[in-house]
Amino acid sequence: MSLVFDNVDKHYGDLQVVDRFSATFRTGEVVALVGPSGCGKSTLLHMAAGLERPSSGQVLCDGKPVAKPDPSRTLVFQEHALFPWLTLGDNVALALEFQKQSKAAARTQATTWLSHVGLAGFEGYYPHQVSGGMRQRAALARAFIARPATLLLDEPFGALDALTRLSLQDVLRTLVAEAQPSVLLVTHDVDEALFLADRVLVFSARPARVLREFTLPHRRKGHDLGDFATEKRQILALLGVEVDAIA
Amino acid sequence: MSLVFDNVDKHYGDLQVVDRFSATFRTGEVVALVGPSGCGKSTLLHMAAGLERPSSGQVLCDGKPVAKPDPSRTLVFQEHALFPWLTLGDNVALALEFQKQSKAAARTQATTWLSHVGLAGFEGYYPHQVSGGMRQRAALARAFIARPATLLLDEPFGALDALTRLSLQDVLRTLVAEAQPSVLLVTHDVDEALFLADRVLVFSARPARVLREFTLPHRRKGHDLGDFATEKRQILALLGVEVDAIA
Amino acid sequence: MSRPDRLSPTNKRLAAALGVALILLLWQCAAWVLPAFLMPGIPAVLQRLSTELGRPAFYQALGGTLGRLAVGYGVALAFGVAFGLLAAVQSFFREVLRGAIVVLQSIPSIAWVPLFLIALGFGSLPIIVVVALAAFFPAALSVMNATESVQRVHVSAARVMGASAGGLVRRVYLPAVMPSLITGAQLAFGNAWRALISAEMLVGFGKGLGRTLQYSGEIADMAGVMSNILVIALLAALIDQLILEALKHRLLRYQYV
Amino acid sequence: MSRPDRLSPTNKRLAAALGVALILLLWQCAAWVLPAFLMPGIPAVLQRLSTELGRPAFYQALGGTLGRLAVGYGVALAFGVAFGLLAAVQSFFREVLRGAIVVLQSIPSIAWVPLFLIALGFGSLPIIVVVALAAFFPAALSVMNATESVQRVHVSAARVMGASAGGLVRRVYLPAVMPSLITGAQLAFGNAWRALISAEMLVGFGKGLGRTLQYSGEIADMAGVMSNILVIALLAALIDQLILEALKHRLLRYQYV
Amino acid sequence: ADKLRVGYLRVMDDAQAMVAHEGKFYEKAGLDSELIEFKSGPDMIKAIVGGQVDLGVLGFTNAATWASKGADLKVVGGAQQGYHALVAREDSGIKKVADLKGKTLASQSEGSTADVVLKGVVFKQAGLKPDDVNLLGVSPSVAVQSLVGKRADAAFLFEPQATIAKLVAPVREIYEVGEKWPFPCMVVITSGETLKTRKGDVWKALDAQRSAITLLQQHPDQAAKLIAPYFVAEPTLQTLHGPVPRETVVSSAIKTQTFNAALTPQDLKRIQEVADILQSQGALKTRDGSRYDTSAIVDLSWQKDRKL
Ligand SMILES: Nc1ncnc2c1ncn2[C@@H]1O[C@H](COP(=O)(O)OP(=O)(O)OP(=O)(O)O)[C@@H](O)[C@H]1O
Ligand SMILES: Nc1ncnc2c1ncn2[C@@H]1O[C@H](COP(=O)(O)OP(=O)(O)OP(=O)(O)O)[C@@H](O)[C@H]1O
Ligand SMILES: [Mg+2]
Ligand SMILES: [Mg+2]
Repeated sequence: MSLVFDNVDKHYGDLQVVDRFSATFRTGEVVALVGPSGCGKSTLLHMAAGLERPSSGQVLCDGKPVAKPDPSRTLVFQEHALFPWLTLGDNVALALEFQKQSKAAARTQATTWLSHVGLAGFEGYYPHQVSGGMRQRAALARAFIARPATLLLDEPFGALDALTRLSLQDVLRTLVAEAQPSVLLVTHDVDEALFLADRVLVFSARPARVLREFTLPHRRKGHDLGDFATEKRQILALLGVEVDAIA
Repeated sequence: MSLVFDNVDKHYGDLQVVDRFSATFRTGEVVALVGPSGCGKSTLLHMAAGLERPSSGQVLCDGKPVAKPDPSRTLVFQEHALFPWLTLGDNVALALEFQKQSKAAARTQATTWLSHVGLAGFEGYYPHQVSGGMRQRAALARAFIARPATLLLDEPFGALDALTRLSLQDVLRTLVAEAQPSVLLVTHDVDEALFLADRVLVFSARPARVLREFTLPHRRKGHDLGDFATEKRQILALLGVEVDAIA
Repeated sequence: MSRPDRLSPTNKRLAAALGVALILLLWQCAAWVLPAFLMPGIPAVLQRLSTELGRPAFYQALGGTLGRLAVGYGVALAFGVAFGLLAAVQSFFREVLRGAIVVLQSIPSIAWVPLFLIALGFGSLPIIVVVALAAFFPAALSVMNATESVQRVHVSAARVMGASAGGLVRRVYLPAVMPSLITGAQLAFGNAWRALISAEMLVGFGKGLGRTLQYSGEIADMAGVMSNILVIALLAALIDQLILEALKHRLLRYQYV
Repeated sequence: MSRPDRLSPTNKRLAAALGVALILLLWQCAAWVLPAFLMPGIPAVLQRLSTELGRPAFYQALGGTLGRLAVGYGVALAFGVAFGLLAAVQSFFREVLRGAIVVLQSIPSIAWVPLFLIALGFGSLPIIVVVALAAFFPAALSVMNATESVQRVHVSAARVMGASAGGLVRRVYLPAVMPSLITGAQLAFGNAWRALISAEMLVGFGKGLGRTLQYSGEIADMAGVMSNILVIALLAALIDQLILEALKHRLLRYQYV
Repeated sequence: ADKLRVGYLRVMDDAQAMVAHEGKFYEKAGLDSELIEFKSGPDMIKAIVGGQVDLGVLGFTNAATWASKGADLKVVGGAQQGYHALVAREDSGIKKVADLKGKTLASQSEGSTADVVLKGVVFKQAGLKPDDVNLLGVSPSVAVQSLVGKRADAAFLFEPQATIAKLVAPVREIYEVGEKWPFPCMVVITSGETLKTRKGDVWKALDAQRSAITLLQQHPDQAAKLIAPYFVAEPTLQTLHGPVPRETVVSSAIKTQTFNAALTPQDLKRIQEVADILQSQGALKTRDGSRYDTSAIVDLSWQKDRKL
């Protein structure tokens, strides 16, 4: 599924958040969006999901304007998006129940997907009974179970500790490799962007404008990223982090 | 100020958290403690601070057993440790007021320290009015204002987004370079450990035991860490993260 | 890190029983000091209670009281939830309601009784209205405050998963406000109960525990007064602890595992 | 992302005023339907009120009521805070207190009045005890629950900074429980007020707004009844909204900036 | 002068206590009187037993029930013959007591003297059972208001509410207990302890009340001036026939009353009869189930000494 932003503007009252943004995301592509806090990245994702409307311009999905949320474009939130009153199994199954699938079928599939993300046997646990990393695994299962053509990930691992994040990046990469959705990934973590994406867009401060685009040659990367040291240095510089502060 | 753990055991009920841990931390040294979640790192720091007692063995500070908290050994918590009912200025000043300094003197110094960490002009803001990164800056100011000989940092940047964390690592490195305290830094982020520490201790899962110790030759490093790719790979492998998951 | 010490369920129940026992002791002390016709002791009252429990009049009074409670409390909850939800959507209406509640809530139920008697006529109706009014305020306020705090991310998540409007209300809004709703319902129950007994004491109509209490006081039957108070207190504690707490644990199961 | 719509302070005040106005309208409608003897209209009552405001008897009643309120409410708050803090430290005591409260709370204040008359004799004392009892429960419960939730990290942080025991209580525990304490104090005020007016209506002792209200009802002076109810409702709303809310904003300034 | 605390209820039956205070009769008898209002007879009993009140004017049924439980009470003098009127709305079609069947009657709280006499005497004579009538226990003023507001078909009232009801509502009196079955409703009660230690003061108070009764009987208008504010708030009462000064209302209410400072043998007989009714209703119990003897709580030494 291809996603096109055509000259999109977004204002909240007087606040301009997105400034004439145009971009094309191709089917099956994994694109990371990196930028300073508050620059408008989440807003872009919410417009792609159909949760917000552009103030002017259009978001097109396979050529048709996006008007409202659709399960074919699923959004994974930074945190807290599981329902605390449902077990992990019910949380994941709910995605199918909302699409009018039978409860029994939804349950069976939920169990399968939970085991895909390494949560076999945790169907009956409530979110507050498991660790943050396990919650985020369940959120991934809930996103993938409906087999969305497009996956919108809004800092999905932002609230996790560094080590847990690394292992979830591995899980996500495996899932993406299997299901081959188009992915838009918002992240603050340059390593994460370099590890997961085919392409990285670096944004300016608000209103969001693309400062530079990096196309990464291949997906076969390790967590140490020795190969991409130059890109990392360049991206951090664009984001204003003193790369060699004391050196 | 030197800190010695002498054959320290720690149990909570039946749960053994620390298993005969011995280590010496020299004056002015920056040591990072890295290990899986729940392995007992915070417990070690709390014993060093005097907030918890060892079940057996001793923690010695300059040769004297640690019995209770002392402002010369300050602890910085992962999050939420600022008092929400005080302004940033009052939060920082409180550290001096607790040591019987006059309110006026405490205020003046607080203002100075807030500007050291890049928060000039934010004295009158309450914690909830500023970003997570700014709160953590204020927490650093509060820790440094009492000029502690030893600084115990318990995942001080764990709750922050990746970019903010990078800039705070720079702030911390500058402060440490100036005040030269001994530092014990708990972190999940291997890059952070490699960037800040002279020595890295890698712990096993609970009960905490040292798996391996890395001594890093120098402190003049950039955030890309090209030089330490081997160490990073080795540490991640020790922690069980598949470094080249798909490769 | 370390958590405050928690009691085992047995110890908890023991402590609660001790709390009740302490009150009984206080009462018994008063009985020892005062003459028996002013303050009878516990044994005399328990004996009286067991006699009462064998009489049909007791069950008529109980039935009357519980019937009024059910109607008044039920109506209050229904209106409270409806108004609370409406207030959640319409913020101007919310403030109007808040303004009205602040003023009305300060009037004690026994001041309402004569007005409602005159306005609504005799019978159970004025009592039920007083009960409903007393229970309405906490119910409406708690739903109002709860709907304000339904997390937007939950609503967004459900919409992204393709939830219909009905699905959204049933699967997101309702479970999200449930904890506050139950707290409100418990507060409302306390208010309803106290208002009910007060109103029954003031209006000598129909059968009811409040009326029996009042009558016992009138004929100098202090054993009757105390056994009625005992029934009133225990009944409320039972309804609250057994029915409402059980409902809470059932509906909010996820918070207790 | 997007937040629920909020009203400006002016609109908020306007809405609250509208809420009060609605109640007055309802009242005036009742006055139009019923004969003046049963339900006087607003103008008649306002006129009566202005006469009352010129009489020393009104100020005596006001003084009596406020005096009892101050003593009863003050004692309840003091005991509530003390017991709540004690319960925070001693978890067995906490459950004992909870057990006692569950039982005692369900007894309406008008059932207490005759018992306290017997035990304490006539005078202001039984009224004050009823008021204190009514206000004690919410005050103690809220402090109890609040101290349970003082964050350990705040305590640890203060200790690491070298706080003394006194400093810990003054600079950490007290500000941490303050929000719940104030909520509890507001709940307690509502309870205290209703109990006070009820008790004054039942015990014909001393001067007080409740007694004046009861007296007006007894001599079929409905203008007096309504003007008293008006005074009672407005006074409570004023104390709650002006004094307690102002105190809250002062003490919890940090939450409102 | 000695401090004397007198308890009263805000009913015409207690007029002698109020007049004696307002007309300074207690003062003249050498007493420093304090008038304390009570909401109900039982409350006043508790105060008498507890020593917060020295004597009070209230229904003797209260004295009987409490004394049967062990309270140390003495009936030391008379006050008023039980005036209780049954008034019915003209549009209700109620002409006699038996017509009350199935109608709504506003009465007083269950267990009070009025309630006991209503059920035990009035209904019984008319062949009614208590369950035949929709009985509602409310305060007298609410009873009057519910007559006006057509919420009740009839009401069982004492003064001054009976007079007021006739003035403000289209009602007719269909029965009056004092005519058909006179009994000493209100009596002067004190505790045995007070009578023992302050007999002189109690007697002085009884003398003062006796003088007040003389004023009430001979100059009801003067007495009405003293006590009108106790019963009607506004200087004039809005009636069906235009405004009436409150003194007029109270004065005519006084005239309906039969006051007597002494208790006659006939009264003593009635006291025993009502106690028997109470016992049959289960409101009064003796420990061994034997008939309750009311002579034990009556002390007539004052009226014997004064030769009444
Ligand atoms: N006060 C306590 N009582 C009982 N168990 C405790 C207490 N404090 C900590 N523990 C347990 O001790 C173990 C180690 O805790 P600790 O917080 O030291 O781990 P950690 O290495 O800091 O973990 P993390 O990286 O998640 O912060 C955990 O299993 C924890 O549940
Ligand atoms: N519903 C809204 N109403 C008003 N302003 C909003 C709304 N949603 C977002 N904003 C503002 O728009 C700006 C961009 O918000 P957005 O959440 O898209 O940024 P972001 O790049 O995702 O930031 P972060 O990295 O911190 O998540 C912010 O200044 C935010 O305050
Ligand atoms: Mg965002
Ligand atoms: Mg830790």
